[in-house]
Amino acid sequence: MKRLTGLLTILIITLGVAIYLAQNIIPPENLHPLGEYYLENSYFGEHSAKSPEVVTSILWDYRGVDTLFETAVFFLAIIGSLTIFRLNREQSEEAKQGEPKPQLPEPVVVVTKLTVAMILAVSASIALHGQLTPGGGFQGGSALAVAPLLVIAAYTKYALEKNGLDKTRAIIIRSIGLLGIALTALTPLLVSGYIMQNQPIFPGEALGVPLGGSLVLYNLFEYLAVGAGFTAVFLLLSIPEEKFKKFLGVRR
Amino acid sequence: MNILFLLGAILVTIGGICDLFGAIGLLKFPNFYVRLHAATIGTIGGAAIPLFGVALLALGTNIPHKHAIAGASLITGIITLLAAPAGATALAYAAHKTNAVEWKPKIDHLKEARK
Amino acid sequence: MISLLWSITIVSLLATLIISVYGIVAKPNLVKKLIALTIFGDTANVLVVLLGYRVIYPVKPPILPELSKRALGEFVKTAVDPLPQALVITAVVIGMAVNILIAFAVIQIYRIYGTLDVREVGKTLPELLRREEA
Amino acid sequence: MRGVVATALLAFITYIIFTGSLTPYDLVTGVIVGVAIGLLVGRFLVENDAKALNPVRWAWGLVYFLWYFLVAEVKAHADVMRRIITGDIEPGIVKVPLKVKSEYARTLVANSITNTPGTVVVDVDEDYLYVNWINVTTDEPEEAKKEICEEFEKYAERIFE
Repeated sequence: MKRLTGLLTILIITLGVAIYLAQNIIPPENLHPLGEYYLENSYFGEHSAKSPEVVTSILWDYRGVDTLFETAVFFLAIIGSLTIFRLNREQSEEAKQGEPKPQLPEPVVVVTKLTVAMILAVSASIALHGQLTPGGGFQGGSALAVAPLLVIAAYTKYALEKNGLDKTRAIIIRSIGLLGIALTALTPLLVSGYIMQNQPIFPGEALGVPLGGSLVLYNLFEYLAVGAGFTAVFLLLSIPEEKFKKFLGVRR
Repeated sequence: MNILFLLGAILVTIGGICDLFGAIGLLKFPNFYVRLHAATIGTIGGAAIPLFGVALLALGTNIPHKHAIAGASLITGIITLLAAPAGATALAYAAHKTNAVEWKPKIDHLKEARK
Repeated sequence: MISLLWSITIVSLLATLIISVYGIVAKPNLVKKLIALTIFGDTANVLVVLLGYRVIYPVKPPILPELSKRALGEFVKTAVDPLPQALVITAVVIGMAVNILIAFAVIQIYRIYGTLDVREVGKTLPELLRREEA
Repeated sequence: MRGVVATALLAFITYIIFTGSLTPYDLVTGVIVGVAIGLLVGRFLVENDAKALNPVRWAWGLVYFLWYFLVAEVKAHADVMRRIITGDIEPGIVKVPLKVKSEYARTLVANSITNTPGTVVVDVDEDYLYVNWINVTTDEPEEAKKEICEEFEKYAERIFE
């Protein structure tokens, strides 16, 4: 009853404030000038990013340096998480010992196999069409990371490691992605003297669709990097609790 | 108003009705195992079928990128169709294995088989 | 009527912000604090996206429907502002990064202290330090 | 190299449908993505290439899909909706014998059973499915099979065996 009173009070106050404010608020109907500039220039115009998807062209071209450092923050966070769970060589060897045996009934396991193949295709489609439709490297990478997560849930993490995707490999793939992003950002510096300039070094159009210059490359590398980074995080999180307690020397 | 649009709208409406019944069932049924059946109504009738309906709706209109919208909802629907039963089976298996639910079934062959 | 709906949307989002700040401050459980923090971040993002919205009838996403100059004029008249959306994507990614880091820290705290209550953690810490000395 | 072609085909079809367009860019990237996925996960998905690429089985799959949605699902939904209103339930877990042996056929039967409201598969072992049934009318495995999954199994045999 006490909770209900609190909720009702909040609801009534919110409604009251809203009705009071409604007399003075005018809902926005026009664009801000900066937004209009981006809408006009993203594909046509002199300062074009050659991409019909305006959000992606702002993200990786007009405000590209912003996104570069955002990617840096994201990967620093993943490195920080890996450092918190740091294991030495023998411990990480021991964490890999285990039976790769599915714990769940057969239908779940078979469905997981099929879904993994479909999710990989869907995530690649999201990432590779970031310059045409909503989506892009980060979104695709998050979808990609679902596949190893499903495998961990259905088959245990040891199956993933036995088939070649362990933490070290995931970090290597992530580093390749980061290196690709950095190279794509720095290549124009050698040719024309701008950082993260996407025209005209990279092709603006190929195979019948606009590629958006460097946008497709950025999306591809970000896809790899995000997917592999999340996979490393999931692999660490799925180490059984007993093993970790043993490593930490916790008796409880 | 073409036939695809109409069919899609009907499927989405069916989805809404199924969701309503699923919600009522979740509230009304006595224990976890019986509630799972109501949840199935919510996932198949209430999620997969309206997703197919959205695909038909998108094909029936004239918006830009309509094939992308239709394809995305179709694939999402198929993945739902595959994943929903796996999730239900995993939940039921876990609940039965840990004996987490108190219920009085008419017969329980699995319990007899486990003994 | 439209301005009433608009103001209800904005005020309820602001109320959610205030409630989530209360959650971060008042709940002792670390996981609940993390949940409140997530709600705070997401609400702020929705608020920023709303800033770029246009309350007109045929309103379109900021994607060119076809690649011709003819469509551009119509597109600029109906599309929403893309800049807040691009900024929100940045904010979402950074929020996710922060969440991962905090979640790992919370898990490690639980493993070492055996509890998630910040008051208990504050009590156990001196004991652990003393045990090290002895 | 087992299973690469079939898995690549599955991934390619998924990719093209999800993308929703057929420009050369989509086709080229789709083939690359498909082959990559086939090489990565193909060996886990497919055991017999000739069976996976047999068009007759795919046609039976389509027929099954239509029949399942138009008949089985509608019947089961109506039945459980009626039970939600009347509250007329008698739950229990029954044992259902399973004839088909291949992994995919058993999964198809089990998933079809779970996807029709009123029946949820709880566990699977070598010869039996354990089905949580909303209204148990019989405790004889053979009779239960007649009511729950006989039709599904016929189709599963045609598609996957």
